Amino acid sequence: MIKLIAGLVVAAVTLALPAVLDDSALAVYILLGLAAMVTVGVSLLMGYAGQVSLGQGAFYAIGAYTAALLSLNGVPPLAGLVAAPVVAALFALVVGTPLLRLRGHHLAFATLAMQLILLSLAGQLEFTGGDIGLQAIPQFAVGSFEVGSAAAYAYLTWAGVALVMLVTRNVIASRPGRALRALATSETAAASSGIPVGRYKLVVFALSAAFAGLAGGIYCFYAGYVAPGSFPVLISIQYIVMAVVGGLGTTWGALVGATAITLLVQGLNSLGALPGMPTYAPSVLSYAVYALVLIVVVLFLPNGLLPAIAGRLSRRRDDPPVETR
Amino acid sequence: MSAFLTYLLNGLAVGCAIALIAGGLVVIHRVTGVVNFAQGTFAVVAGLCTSSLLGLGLPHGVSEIAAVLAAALAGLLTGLAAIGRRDTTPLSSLIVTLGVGVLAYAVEIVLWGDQPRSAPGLAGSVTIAGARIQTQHLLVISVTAAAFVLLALFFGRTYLGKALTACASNPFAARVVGIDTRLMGLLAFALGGLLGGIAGVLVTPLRPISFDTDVTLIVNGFAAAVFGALTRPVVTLVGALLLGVAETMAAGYGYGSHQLEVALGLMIVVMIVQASRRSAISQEST
Amino acid sequence: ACGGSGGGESGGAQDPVKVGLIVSLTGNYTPLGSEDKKAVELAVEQVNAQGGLLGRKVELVARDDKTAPDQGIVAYNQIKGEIDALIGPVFSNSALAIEPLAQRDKMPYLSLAPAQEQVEPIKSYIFVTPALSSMYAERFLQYIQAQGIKTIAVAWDSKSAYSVSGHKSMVALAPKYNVTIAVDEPYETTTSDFSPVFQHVRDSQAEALVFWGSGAPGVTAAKQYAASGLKTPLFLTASQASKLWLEPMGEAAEGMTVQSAIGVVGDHLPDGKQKQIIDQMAEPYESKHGYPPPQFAQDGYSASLLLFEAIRKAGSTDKTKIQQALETMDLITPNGRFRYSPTDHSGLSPEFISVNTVKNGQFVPTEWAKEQLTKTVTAAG
Amino acid sequence: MLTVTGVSRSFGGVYGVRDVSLNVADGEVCGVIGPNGAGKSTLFNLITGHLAADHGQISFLGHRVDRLAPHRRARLGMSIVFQAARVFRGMTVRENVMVGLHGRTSAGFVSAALRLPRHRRDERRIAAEAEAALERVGLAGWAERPADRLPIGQQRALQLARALCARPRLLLLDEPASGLRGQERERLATLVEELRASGLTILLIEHDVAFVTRLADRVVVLDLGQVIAEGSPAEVRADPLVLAAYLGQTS
Amino acid sequence: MIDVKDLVVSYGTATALDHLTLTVARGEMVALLGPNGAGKSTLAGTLAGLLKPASGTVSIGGRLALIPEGRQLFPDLSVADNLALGGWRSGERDPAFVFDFLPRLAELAGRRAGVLSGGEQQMVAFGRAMMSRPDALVVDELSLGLAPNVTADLAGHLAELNRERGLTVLLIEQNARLAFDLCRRAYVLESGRLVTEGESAELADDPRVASAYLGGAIT
Ligand SMILES: Nc1ncnc2c1ncn2[C@@H]1O[C@H](COP(=O)(O)OP(=O)(O)OP(=O)(O)O)[C@@H](O)[C@H]1O
Ligand SMILES: Nc1ncnc2c1ncn2[C@@H]1O[C@H](COP(=O)(O)OP(=O)(O)OP(=O)(O)O)[C@@H](O)[C@H]1O
Ligand SMILES: [Mg+2]
Ligand SMILES: [Mg+2]
Repeated sequence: MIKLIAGLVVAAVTLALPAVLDDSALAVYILLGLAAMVTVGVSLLMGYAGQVSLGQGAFYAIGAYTAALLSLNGVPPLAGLVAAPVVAALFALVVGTPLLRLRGHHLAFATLAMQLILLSLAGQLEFTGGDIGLQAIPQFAVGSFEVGSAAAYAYLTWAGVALVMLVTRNVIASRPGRALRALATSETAAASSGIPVGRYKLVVFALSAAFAGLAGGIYCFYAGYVAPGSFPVLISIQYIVMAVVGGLGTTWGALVGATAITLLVQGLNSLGALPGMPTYAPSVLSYAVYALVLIVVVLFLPNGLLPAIAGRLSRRRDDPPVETR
Repeated sequence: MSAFLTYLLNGLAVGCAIALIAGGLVVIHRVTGVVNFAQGTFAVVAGLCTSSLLGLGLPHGVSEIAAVLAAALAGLLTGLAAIGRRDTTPLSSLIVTLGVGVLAYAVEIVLWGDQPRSAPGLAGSVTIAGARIQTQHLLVISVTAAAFVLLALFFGRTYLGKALTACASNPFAARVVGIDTRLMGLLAFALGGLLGGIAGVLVTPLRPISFDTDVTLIVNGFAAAVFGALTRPVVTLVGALLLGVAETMAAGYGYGSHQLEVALGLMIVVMIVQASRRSAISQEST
Repeated sequence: ACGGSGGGESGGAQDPVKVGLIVSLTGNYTPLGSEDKKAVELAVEQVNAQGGLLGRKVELVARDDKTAPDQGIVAYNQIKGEIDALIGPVFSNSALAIEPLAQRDKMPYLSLAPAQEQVEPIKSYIFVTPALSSMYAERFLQYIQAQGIKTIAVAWDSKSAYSVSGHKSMVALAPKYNVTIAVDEPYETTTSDFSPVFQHVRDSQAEALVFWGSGAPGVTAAKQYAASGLKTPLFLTASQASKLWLEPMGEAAEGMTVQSAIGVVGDHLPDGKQKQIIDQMAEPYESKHGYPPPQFAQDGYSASLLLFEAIRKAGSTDKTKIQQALETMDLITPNGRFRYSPTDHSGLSPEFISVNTVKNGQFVPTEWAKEQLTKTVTAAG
Repeated sequence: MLTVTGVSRSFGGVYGVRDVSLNVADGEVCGVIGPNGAGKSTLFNLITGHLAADHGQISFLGHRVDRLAPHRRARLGMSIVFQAARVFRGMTVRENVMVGLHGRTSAGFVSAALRLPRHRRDERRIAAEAEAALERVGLAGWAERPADRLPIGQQRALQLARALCARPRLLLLDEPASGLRGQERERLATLVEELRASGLTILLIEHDVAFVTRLADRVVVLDLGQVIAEGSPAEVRADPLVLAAYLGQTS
Repeated sequence: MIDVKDLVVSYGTATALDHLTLTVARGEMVALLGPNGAGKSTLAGTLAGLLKPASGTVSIGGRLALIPEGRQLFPDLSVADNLALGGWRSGERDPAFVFDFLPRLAELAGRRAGVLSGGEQQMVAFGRAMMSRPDALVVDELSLGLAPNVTADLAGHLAELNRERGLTVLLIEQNARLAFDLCRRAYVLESGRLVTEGESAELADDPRVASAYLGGAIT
C-alpha cells in the first residue's frame, strides 16, 4: 500500500516537473533520467544477475552513435531511436558471447577494455566523425511533429525511464528473473535446476545494453552532437557508483542513486561557480565534497540509500522490524 | 633485428612500470579482497612529492625515499577508510577507494596545483646488442625485477605472507585461527602504497604526472593485475610485460594508432582462453 | 540584458555586462581550462579598472564543463539567460556540443578550442580564438622549405583532434612546399615509449621529425628523443611552448625547435602595438601567478579582448550587433592580429606563429622567424 | 536408466574417478559409499555434467549425455542435491524452490516483461507446485525466510524440495543426511522411502551406513576412484575389502 | 575451563541464545545436542570470540580452538599451509604430528584445500585446530562427511588426548550415539535455551532425548 502511494507520488512529480522547470534545470533533469535508465540496467546486471560491467558507457555510446548516424543519413528519427537499443543489444550479444565466459574481475576488466577499444575506434574511424564526432544531428521528431523543446525531451526521457523500470520490475519478479538471481549465487546449482546459465547471462547483458542504448539514443537527439569525449570510461564507473549508492538489487534504488549523485554533482558544481569563491573552489568542491559524501554514504549505509530509507520507514510503521535483505 | 630488440627491451620497461602498479593492486586484493582503485593515486602522490622535494633542493635518493614513504602513508590512510570499519563488503570498500582517489584530486590540486609536474631521473641511454634503451628504463626494469622476486618470495615462502593471503582467502577462517584481519589488511594497504610509490617515483622522470594521471596508470595496472587473477604476483608480471611489449610491438610494426586495441585485445583473448579451461564448479568450491 | 531582438539597451545603464565563460575546471582538461580562466579574469579586471564597457562594469559568469560535453550543455543552459556573450570551452567536444545551442540562441560565442570543424562550415555566431592546427602546419612547412629540407618524418597523436587535424593539413600542404613525408607515424596519447617511432626515423631518409601532440606525450617523446641519440632535428608544435614543457625537459631541450604563438616571444619583437599588447597581459599575469602566461592563457585573454572590442564597436550588448561587430573585427591581441570576416571566423593567419629554438631554457625565435615576425608586426602597425 | 561406461577424470595427474562403469535400473535406489576422497562426488559431477569426463560414456534414458551441458541433462530429468548446501542467497526459501521448476516451465524474458498470459499461467503453476514441495519436506512455515540464514538442516531440506520440483527421473543425493540429527534423519529417510515407492530412481552417497543399508537396494563401493565392490547392502558390509578400506574394525 | 553465564546472543533482532548458562570443567568432555537451529553453532562462535554477546559473560581458561561449522578452510592455500596457519597462536609450524593421526593429510599436503572432497576438508579442519595445541577444543560437528573408520579414529584420538593431556572438549555432533559414547556429560539446547543436562547414560535413557537425537532405525 505504502509502496503504491509512493509510486504514484513519484510518478506525479515526474510528470509535473517538466512543466515547472526552466531550461537549466531541465537539462539536469534530462541527463538525470538518462543516467537513471543506464543505472537500472547496471543494477539489473550487477545487483540481480551478479555480473559486473565496467563498460556500460560503451552501450550508451553505441545507442547514441546508432541514432545519430541513422538520422544523419536521412532515416526518420523515430526509427533511429528504436534502432539504438536494438543495435546496442545486438552488439552486446556479439561481444558478450566470448566475454561472458569471464567472471568477476575478469569480466569487469574485459568490459572496461571493450569500452576503451570501442571509443578508440570511434575516435579514429571516418564514418563516426573521428575525435570530433558527429555534428548537426536533427531534432527528434515523430512524423512531422518535432520534439524541439527541453520539456518535450524531458517527457521522452522519463517515458524511457518508466519503460525501463517497468520491464525490469516485470522481469525480476518472474521465472527468468529468479533464474538470474539464482545464477548470481551459484551457476552450478542454477544449471542443475535446468537454467541455461550462459544464455541467461547473455540475455541480461543484452537487456542492460538495450537500456543504455535507449538512453544513448535520446541523448544524441537532445544534445545534437555525439563524440568520443561524451562517453569517457569514468561514466561507466559513475553508473556503478549510482547503483551501489542507491542500493544494488532494487529497481528504485537505481533511480534514487542516479538522482542523489546527479543532484550532488550539480549542486557542488553550481556552488563552486558562485562569485567570490576561491580559484580552487570548483575542483575542491566537486572532488573533495563529492568524495567525502560518497565515502560516508557507502560506509554508513552499506546497503544503499533506498534500503536505508525504506528500512527506516517500515521500522517506524510496524515493529517488530522485518529483516530486509 | 636490432629494431626488434629495441621494441622488446623498451616494451619490457613499459611493462615493468605497469607491473609495479599492478603489484600493488595484487598485494591489496590478495589480502583484503578489495580492488583498490586508489592505486594510481599512490603513484601520483609519490611522483608529485619527488618533484617538490627535488625542487626544494633535497638530493636524489632522499627525495625519492621520502616520496615512497609518503605513498605508503597514503596507502595506510586509504586502508583505514576502506577496511577500517568492520563488515565493509569488498564492493563497498572498492567504492570507498574510488572516493579516496577523487578526494586525493582535491588535496593534490590544493598542494601542487593542476599543472603536470616532472622530475629528473637518470639521463642518457645505453646500447645493448645494437638496441638503445634509456638508462631510466633500465632502472625501472631492475627495480621491478627485484620487487617481484621479493613479493613472490614473501607471499610464497614466508609464514607472514601466507597469513596475509589467508585473510582474503577466507576472512572468517582467518579470525578462527586468530589472525587479526584488519591489521593485516592495513599492512597490505601500506605495502600497496609503497609499491605504488615506487612506480610513481620511477615513472615521473619518464612522463609528466598530474593529479589525474592515476586513471591511465590504473587502467593498465588493472589489466595486468586481473591477468594475474588479482592474486598471483608472477602471473601479473607476465601480464604486464605482455601488455608493454604488445604496445611497443604494435607501434613498431605499423599499428601505432591501435596500440591500445592490440594490447587490451590480446589480454582479453588470453583471459578467455584461460577461462574456458576452468569449470564453474571448481571456481565455486569452497 | 535579456536579448530582445531590436530592443537596444534593455537593461539600465547600471546593469553589468555579463560575459559567460565555460571551461574545464575539473576533469582531463583542467590544466588548460584553469589557465584560460585566470587570463579571462585578468582581462575583466583590467577592463573594469579602465571603467568597464559602455560605462558598465563587466561581470564574469564562469562555469565548469567537467571536460564532458553533456556538462557543457548543462552549464550553457544554466547561464544562457543572463549572459550577453560567451567564451567557450577549450575541450573541442564540449565546444562543439554547445555551439549549435549558441547558434540557435544567437549567442555571440568565442571558442577556445582549436578544432577546424567549428568554422567549417561557418556558423554566424561562432568564432575561434586559438590558431588552428592547419596554420601551425603551414607555418612549419614554410620554415622547413626555408631551411632547404626536402624529406621529413611526422609523428602524431591519433587520439587528439588537434594533432590529427594538424597532421592532416601537413600531409595536404606538403606538396605545395615541395616536402616529402617519408615516415608517417601515429601514436596514442597514452603511449609511454617512443622508441618504435625513433627507430623508424632512424631507418629513413628524413631530415627532420615533426612531432604533433600536446600534454604528457610532448615531454615523454622529447625526453626519449634526447636519449635516443638521433641526429635528425626535432620540431615541436606550439603545445610545447611553455614552461610545462621546458621545465621537465631541462638541459635536454637545448637546441630543439619549437613553434609558438607570437605572444610567447614578445621580448624578441620590435617595439610596437603587438609587443605592447603582449606585455599588457604578460606582465600582470606573471606578477600575479608567478610564471609567464602559457598558450592557453593567451587564448583566453585574446578572446576577452576580442569580445570587449566587439561590444564597444556594437555600442550595446545586443547580440546581433555584437555578432556583426565581430564579423568586421580587426584587432591585435597577444595571439596576433585577428581579422574576422563573414567568410573567416578564425581570424588569424600563419604569420603570427613563431618558430623558435631553445637556448638557455628560453624560446628564442630563429633568424628566419625574427625576419618574418618583424615583417608581420610592422605590417600590422 | 543410467549407464556409465568406463568413465575417468583426473585432476592434474591425480585420479578422481578412474574407469568407473555403473548401471542403475529404473526405480532402483543405488547407494554409493567409499572412503573420503574416493571420487563419489566427482562421479556425481560427471553424471550431472558439472565436470567433463576425460574418457568414457554416460547414457541416460537412452540418450548419450556426456557431451551435454548440465542444464540440458537436468531437463532430461536429473536432479542433484549437492554435498555442500548451495542455496541461492538473497532469495527467500519459496523463491529458491520456485527456481527448481525452471526446467518445466517456459515463460521467457519477453513474456515476463510484457506480462503475457503464458507468464501468468506459468507463475501460478510454479507457485502452487513450490508450495506443495515445501509442504512435503516440512518447510511450509519457512517460506518467506531468506534462504541463506537457514540452519543447515533446513537448507538441506530446501535443496531437496528444489530438486523434487523438477520432477526428476533420477535423483542424485550427495550426503543428504549430513548435519541432520536423529529425528530429522528419520524424516529424511521416510521421505526417501516415499520417493522410492513412487518409482523414482535414486543415487545416494552417504557415510551413515545404517542409512544406506535401510534405503538402498544395491550398494556400489568406490575407493581411489575405482569400484571395489558392488552388491546388496548386506553383501557389501561383509566384504573384507570394504571393511578394510572404509568401515574400519568398529562396524 | 569454559564458563558461560547468562549469555544472550542475537542476530539483528532475532535472539539465537537466550540467557544460557553452562560450564565445562578442565579436562572434561561434554556433548552439546540440539535440533537444527537450536543455537549450537552460535554458542561455538561466541566461545571462539567470533560473535559478540549482547549480554552475559563467557570466560575461557586457556587457549581455545574451534573446528567451525562448514569447515572454513583457506581454499586458495595448500593443505600444508592451512595446517601451518592453525599454529598462528601457538607458534607450532610443523604439522608432522597431525599426519600421525590423519595420515591421509600427508598425501594431500600439497593440494589446494578448496578442491578437496568434503571429508578431506573435514580432516584438514580437525588438523588445523589441533595445530594450535589447544587447552580446550570446541568441535562443531566431528563426523560430518567423514567415513566411519575416520570418525572412529578421530573419536579415539580425542579420547586419548583428553586422557593423556587433559584436553577439554565441547562436542557438537550429529551422531548422538557417538557423542554419548565419547562424553560423560551432555547439554541439550533448544531454541537458544538449555532444556536438559546430565550424564550421558541417563540422557540416553530419557525417552524424549532418545527419540529426538538417537533416531529410530538409524545408527
Ligand atoms: N577440482 C579438483 N581439483 C583437484 N582435485 C580434485 C578436484 N575435485 C576433486 N578432487 C580430488 O579428487 C578426489 C575425489 O574427490 P571427491 O570429492 O569425489 O571425493 P568423495 O568421494 O566425494 O569424498 P567425500 O566422501 O570426502 O566427500 C579427492 O582426493 C579430491 O581432492
Ligand atoms: N547469520 C545469521 N543471521 C541471522 N540469523 C542466523 C544467522 N546464523 C544463524 N541464525 C539463526 O540463529 C539460530 C541458531 O542458529 P545456529 O546456527 O546456532 O544453530 P545450530 O544449532 O548450530 O543449528 P545446526 O544444527 O543446523 O547447525 C537459527 O534460528 C538460525 O536461523
Ligand atoms: Mg563427496
Ligand atoms: Mg550448527
